[in-house]
Amino acid sequence: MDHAPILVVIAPFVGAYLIPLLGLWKEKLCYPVATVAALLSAFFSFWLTASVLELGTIRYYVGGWEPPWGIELVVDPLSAFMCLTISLVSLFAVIYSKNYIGRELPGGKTTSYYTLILLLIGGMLGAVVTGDLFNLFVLTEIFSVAAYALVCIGRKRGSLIASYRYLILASIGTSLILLGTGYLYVVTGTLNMADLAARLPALYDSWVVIGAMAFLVVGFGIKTALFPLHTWLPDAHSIAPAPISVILSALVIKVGAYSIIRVLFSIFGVEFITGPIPIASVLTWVAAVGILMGSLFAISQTDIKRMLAYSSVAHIGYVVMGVGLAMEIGMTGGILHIFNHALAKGCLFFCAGAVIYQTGIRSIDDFRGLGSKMPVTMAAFTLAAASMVGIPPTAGFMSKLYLALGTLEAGAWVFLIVILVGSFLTAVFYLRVVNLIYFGESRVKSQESRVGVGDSRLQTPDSRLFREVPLTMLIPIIILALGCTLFGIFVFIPLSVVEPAVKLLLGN
Amino acid sequence: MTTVVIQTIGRILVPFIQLFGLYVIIHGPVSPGGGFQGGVIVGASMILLALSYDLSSAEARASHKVRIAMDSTGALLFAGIGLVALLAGGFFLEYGIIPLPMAPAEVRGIFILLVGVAIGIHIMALAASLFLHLAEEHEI
Amino acid sequence: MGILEFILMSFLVILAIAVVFARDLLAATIVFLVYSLIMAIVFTQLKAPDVALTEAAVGAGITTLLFIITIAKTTRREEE
Amino acid sequence: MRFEFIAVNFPYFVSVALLLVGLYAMIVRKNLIKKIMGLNIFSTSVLFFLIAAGYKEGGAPPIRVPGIEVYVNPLPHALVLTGIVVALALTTFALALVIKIYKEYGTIDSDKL
Repeated sequence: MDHAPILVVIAPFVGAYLIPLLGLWKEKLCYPVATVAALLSAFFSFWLTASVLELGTIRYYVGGWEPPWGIELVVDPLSAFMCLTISLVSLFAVIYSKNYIGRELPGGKTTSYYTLILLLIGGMLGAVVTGDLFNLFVLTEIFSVAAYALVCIGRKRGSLIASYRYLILASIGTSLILLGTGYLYVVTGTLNMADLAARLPALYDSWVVIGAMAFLVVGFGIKTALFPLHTWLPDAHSIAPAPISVILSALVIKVGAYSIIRVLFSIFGVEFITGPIPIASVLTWVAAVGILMGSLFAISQTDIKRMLAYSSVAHIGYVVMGVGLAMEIGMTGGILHIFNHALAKGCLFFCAGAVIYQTGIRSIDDFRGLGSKMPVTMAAFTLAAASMVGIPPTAGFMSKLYLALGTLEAGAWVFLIVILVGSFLTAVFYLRVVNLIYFGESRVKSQESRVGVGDSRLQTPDSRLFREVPLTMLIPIIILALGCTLFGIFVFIPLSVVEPAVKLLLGN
Repeated sequence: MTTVVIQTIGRILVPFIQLFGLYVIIHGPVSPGGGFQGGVIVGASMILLALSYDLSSAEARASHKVRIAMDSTGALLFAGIGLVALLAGGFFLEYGIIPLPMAPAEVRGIFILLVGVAIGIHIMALAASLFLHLAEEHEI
Repeated sequence: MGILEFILMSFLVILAIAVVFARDLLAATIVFLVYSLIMAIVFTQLKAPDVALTEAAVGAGITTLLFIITIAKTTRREEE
Repeated sequence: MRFEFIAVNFPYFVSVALLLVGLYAMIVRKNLIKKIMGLNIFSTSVLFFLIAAGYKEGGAPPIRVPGIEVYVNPLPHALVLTGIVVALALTTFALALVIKIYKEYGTIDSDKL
């Protein structure tokens, strides 16, 4: 019997509850326990992916009860792919936390920080492996609550309000999800995704089913920060501590996108969403607007983390656009972009965090001349930015290529133009930063926004300030940056999981 | 002042409430209720104590550390029962399969009770913590 | 469902509106407590005793207490 | 006929009404605590909907008693229990945030923040 589906979820949760116990005894133990738990779940997700690719979809019955009574975990290639993305990026985020947290958090918060981050990871992993719509709701709620708490854990000015707004908007989302789930339950009498998929075709013209779909899509759309519903994102993502920004931007909104895919394709089925109620093409249009507006907002930002946050609004648009095309090549591009964007945005937020950690710089203008001061970090930043823009050998290019081919496959020229314009806009704001980094003149002496931390040594700028960050922070940056390039060249590695996933979703 | 009345009633009621909570936990398998509801009731008794006396007397009976320890222990006990079933060769939480020298139905009954107790410990600490944390100036 | 349930359910809506429009937050909290209790009674009438027990303990008990603490620590009046 | 339709579906109308009231409080009211009350009303309306959907006329509570054949559906009850816990967790966290916001800004009116 293969226990990987439950172990991948249980490892972070057990870690999350071990940490408070050990934290009472010795606070220093929190970090190693968190790392081991994240490492274990990364290991299990590799194991899971290997067995899914070998054996096909795995079904796991918690408690030994079969679906109508018990909870079922279903791991198909898409779930395995999400597991792998989540556990790898979050492992790096946990590793990165060690040094970063000491400076950003008020004292005594270490225990709760690591507990919450593991709950967040465990909730996301649970949400992607579950085969039950109600469990999806519960786990979404678990990781959302952890995310609200983590946004305001750093106690920066405005973080409380950002967290509160995120909470209110996202709980409207979760309540809508629960309502949609309830509607589906009332008409079908089941909550198991496979059973739902089997029973729904008979009910396609029922208004209740259509209403349920609308509620679910809007609910998960808020979680995903789909364009008109994105208003909570920029504050929350830019004010959180850097490792949390990474998890929020690279993973949390992607789990929302995953849930939309799951609901639309695995529960309602392709015929329904492209047929009488063309929700798929609505999503594509919404995503197209999101790409353009997100990029335009990002251009006007002066704070580096806010710029990255708005860029996430744009890039979730690429994912949803690929999904909305509902054709093989387009969806491959969209799902592949989940992984590529996670790598690139993770790396960018890590780099921004490293700069803030060393110098307290948040304003883009002050990035002038950092290229010679922090060469490794800035090289990684450039690589990741290239991947975001989609410059050829990088991973971002490959997913955009698939997306562009997908729009041609669907015969929708408009979206091809949107992708090109979006990439151009992305290039504008990323290349502006890269240009400042390498060709801008350093004006360290005469700037004020460095103060931030209020540290006495910041008053006297010296070379000590501008060296590379500690290794626990540098290694995640380097690995993610290398990933951005390597997975562009060896694109067949992620594709080996994505292609069977897309085939399964489209039902052929 | 009425504090004497309130305090006396509180002092008399608290043990009964806790006893009722434990009853609800232990009768979980055969009657409405279970670990969660019983845990909330026991936790509520601590809240009553904090309201009728003051925060510090409730803290003295269940301090921050004790609550955190109980909270984690309950959750880990739950996960532990699940993992034991895994080791015995079943699915996660398939406790009927654990080899104990009695009938499978009895084994299942014992473990349902144990799971209820684990959830109860977890929830009673959590319910008390929610109130006390909010009432005192603790961090989240 | 008998006439009692209809009356209770209509009460639910009235109480919810009262909660939302009460200017005094403490009053709103007390009305919310009544709302939760009536919800618990409706749950028992709908043959869900376990849910009713939980709703009474959580909705009417703990949630109300938490609201009262919060009001005690912040302000009682809703500003215009 | 029309009256019967309303009578049978009355719980659903109530739940929709509660849902709208809750949503109104969450979006229109400016007070942060009022928004959280709205959140609670919103989530109880959904839970009420689920319980009403699982109800069977003449069914017994889902506890096994010898001699009774018709039970109401127990699955929604499990869902609702979870839902109540989730709402409690959200409420607690949100209220803690409100207290901290009040300490930092001296107001809990969303217009003045």
